[in-house]
Amino acid sequence: MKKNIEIRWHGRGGQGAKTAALLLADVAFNTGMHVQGFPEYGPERMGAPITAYNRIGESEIRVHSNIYHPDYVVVVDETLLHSVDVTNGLKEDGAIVINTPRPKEEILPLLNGYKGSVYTIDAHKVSMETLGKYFPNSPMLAAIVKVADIMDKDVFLSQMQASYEHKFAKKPEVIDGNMRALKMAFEEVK
Amino acid sequence: MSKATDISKINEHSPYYDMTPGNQIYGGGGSRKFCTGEWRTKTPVIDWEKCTQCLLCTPVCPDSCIPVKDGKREDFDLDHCKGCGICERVCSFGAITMKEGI
Amino acid sequence: MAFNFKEVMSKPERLAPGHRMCAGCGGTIAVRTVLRALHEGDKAVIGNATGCLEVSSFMYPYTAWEDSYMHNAFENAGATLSGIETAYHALKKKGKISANYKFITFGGDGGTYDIGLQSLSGAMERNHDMVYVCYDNGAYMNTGIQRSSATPMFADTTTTPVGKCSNGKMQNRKDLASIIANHDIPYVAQSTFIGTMKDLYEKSEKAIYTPGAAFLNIMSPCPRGWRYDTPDIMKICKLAVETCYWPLFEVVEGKWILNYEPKKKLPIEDFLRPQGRFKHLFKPENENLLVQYQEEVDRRWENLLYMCSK
Amino acid sequence: MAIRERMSGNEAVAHAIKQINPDVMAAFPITPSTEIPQMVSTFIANGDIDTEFIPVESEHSSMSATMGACAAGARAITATSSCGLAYMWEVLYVAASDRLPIVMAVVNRALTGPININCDHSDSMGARDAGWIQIYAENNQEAYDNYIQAFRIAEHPDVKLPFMACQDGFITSHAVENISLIETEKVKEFVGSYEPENFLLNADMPMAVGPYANSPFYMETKMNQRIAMKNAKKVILEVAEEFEKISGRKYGLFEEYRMDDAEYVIVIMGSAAGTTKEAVDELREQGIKAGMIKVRVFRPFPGAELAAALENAKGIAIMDRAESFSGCGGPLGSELKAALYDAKNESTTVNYFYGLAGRDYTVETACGIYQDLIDYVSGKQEAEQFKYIGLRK
Repeated sequence: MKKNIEIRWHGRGGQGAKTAALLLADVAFNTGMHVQGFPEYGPERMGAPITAYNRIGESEIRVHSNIYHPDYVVVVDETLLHSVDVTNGLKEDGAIVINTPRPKEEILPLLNGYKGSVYTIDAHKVSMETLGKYFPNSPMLAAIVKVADIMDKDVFLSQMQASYEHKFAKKPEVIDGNMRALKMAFEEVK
Repeated sequence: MSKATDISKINEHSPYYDMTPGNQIYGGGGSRKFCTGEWRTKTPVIDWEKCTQCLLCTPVCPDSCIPVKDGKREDFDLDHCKGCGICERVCSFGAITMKEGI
Repeated sequence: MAFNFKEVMSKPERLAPGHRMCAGCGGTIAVRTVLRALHEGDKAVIGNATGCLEVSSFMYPYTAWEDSYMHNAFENAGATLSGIETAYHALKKKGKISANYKFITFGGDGGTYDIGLQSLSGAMERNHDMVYVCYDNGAYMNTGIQRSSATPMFADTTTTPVGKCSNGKMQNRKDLASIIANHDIPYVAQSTFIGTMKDLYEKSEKAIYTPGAAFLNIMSPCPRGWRYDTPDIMKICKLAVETCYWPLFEVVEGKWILNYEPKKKLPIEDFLRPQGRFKHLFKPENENLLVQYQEEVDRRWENLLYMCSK
Repeated sequence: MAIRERMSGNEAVAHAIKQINPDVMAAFPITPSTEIPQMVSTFIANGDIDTEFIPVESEHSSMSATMGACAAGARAITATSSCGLAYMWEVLYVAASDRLPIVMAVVNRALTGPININCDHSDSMGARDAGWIQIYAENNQEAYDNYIQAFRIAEHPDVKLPFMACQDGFITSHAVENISLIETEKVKEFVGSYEPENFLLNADMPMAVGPYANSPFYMETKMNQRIAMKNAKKVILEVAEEFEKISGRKYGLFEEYRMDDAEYVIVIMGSAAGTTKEAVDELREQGIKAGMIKVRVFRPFPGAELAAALENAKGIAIMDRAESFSGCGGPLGSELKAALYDAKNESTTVNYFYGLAGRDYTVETACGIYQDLIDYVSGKQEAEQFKYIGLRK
């Protein structure tokens, strides 16, 4: 991982982009890093485009502003590509991760000429195959961890196992599926 | 152990540091030290001969000025009676009369 | 417990003299009777909305209250007592206090019917173990007799003055007892001053000792605002009851109970005539207003009888 | 051993409440402080604490009920934001005048007109003259630390004043960050229990609160509140010193950042202070003598102390996150300028209005302000006394 990174998440209200940002903060925190995870708040409800942010670093994070020049962008819902300028301010030496079943060539024209790395993952497929339901959170989380090289895969998986055990203490049956989603996403993101 | 406020030491001449914090007053019923009897222009007088100790005058006094002891009323508390005359009006035996003056 | 007048009168006075209420005030008559219903040995915390009673009974440094007392502001007596009552349970639970306390709040109709209605409604709905007592004198007397939503129809007040184009307050009074009864609290009652005060005393005792929220609405005449001959207060109250202007009733666990039904209902004029605030109604040209008034009293009385399944 | 955790500012305050286990909390939800009573309700529902929660019907009632509980002898708390605080405005004054040591978490949010849920300080600044102690947090760590110190300060016999523990809405209240928590036993020991000498439920001595006070008493009452507020300054420092012993974290009336030889200084409050520190570091690397002061305690206002700390500054930017519509300065600007005047400090001062209703304040914004100061001091630009930044023109 680069020394201190900033990540911007794009999603729609209700899809869990905020939860994913908080989960990322959680898992990074668990490996000893300094973290920040926060959504941009408004009165928007289900379905509206929303933004969430992460700062992850080795030292104390003092800045309390939104992120305008992120190192990474995660797009949880590809339909946003038509309405939101997701690459705005994104550093050229950074990367964007997009949830889509489509090949990269089809996506590139929608990125306003962004010259950095572009990764895609079909979180829908991953989610359906592992969880049987569409929850893009876990796959997108695994994808950004891999792309930004935030931590070692094994460390990530063991941390997430612990985190899910805590989070889903009342419905342990979903833990395995989520773990499978993470593992599969790690392989699928390209 | 908290102590009752000595309100005789709090008046319009006392300096700020003699006042209680938050204007709190400890201990109840301190208003007894304030004589509203001075407001009176008519004064109730009881004729003990006529009084039957029915006590109907007691609960209607707005100023708690008709003390009762062991089921019997005592004389008016003229330190506080404002002379409203309600007691005279409720007395069916004509035992109370309102006299002009204090 | 049967009502023993002599015993009740022998109980210690919990509102000390020396307060600055007007000579002949109905408010303090109400307060004395309510407080007398506290059992000896039980302690109380008294709350008070801003109003005549508050500015006159705790004028620094003189408190007329023998019990602990708190005035906060005009519209928040219900909420303030909610906090005190809750603190009582919290401290008792933690073993920090042991004495038994009762919680009683007094407010005028301004602080109760109007500005304090939200806070009262909240406290009642949360069913705090407290009694809220409204000493209802039917106008904002503290600020100089402005109309309130408790002011009766056609009353002459300083904001509904009688004039060439006005016959006083044009609206009926709000039926607060019924509004509070609809909060479905354990005990609601309406009373005023009659004879030995048995009615008010017994209702106060029930209100205080019924677990949960209770509300008492007590008609408490104001000689200054109503403009009757001050010593006549007991007569005025009796007329209010005998004309069915101010019926005596209770709502116990949702059940409406009529406490007194006049053998011969007196015409409303009998209640209105002694009061200067209704003087204009007795001009010959205003006869129709009296008819209208009687109709309104009748309508409300019929409605009450219906509620009480009479 | 400190506990390494991550949580949002609201979680941090709720956690402190859980550790302190106050007797009574009354609250009404309002964004962005709502999570605090929600979390406390959950703690109660799960039996973690035995606080009595009063779900009141409005903020006016939450403050009123909290006052009643506090006067009754309970340690009583509430939390609010924005219009909720404004709705309490009347009774805030009564709480201070009654000398009730209530602790209220304020999660700062812009006052309505137009309605907006994001951060500025217009709510608590509107209540700045109510007689409450006000302490502002930069991040969730400070929100937690300030909250724990609040009770000791508010309940101190020389103070007995209500306390607003403020933090920036959403910016810290909803941002998850690393935080260092203190063990619950240590917190409990530090905060202690609330044992007022006089209280409504004292069976040995009834108490009357909230009198009508004639003019012969009113000014004297205010003087006593003034003295209590002055005492608070000393107590805040004493409590901070003790707090350092259990936490290792140092607090004062304000924080000086790279002020030793600073010539260009931003004076700011709340979460924007951290962002400003980042700018200071960047400018220092370029050889610019930038410094920052973060005002932590706004009530009592440390005017003389701030003026002393600013003695050698050439250019000072005083940052207000609230308008006061005087046509002149904002709350911090007006008070600090008065303090500088008394100290005969004639440096160039500019009172900036920034970040209203969540308008973002970035490292670049801060750098721009330092550049302004440099230009003003060098005479390259004529200094404006009052300036909106981040405003579209």
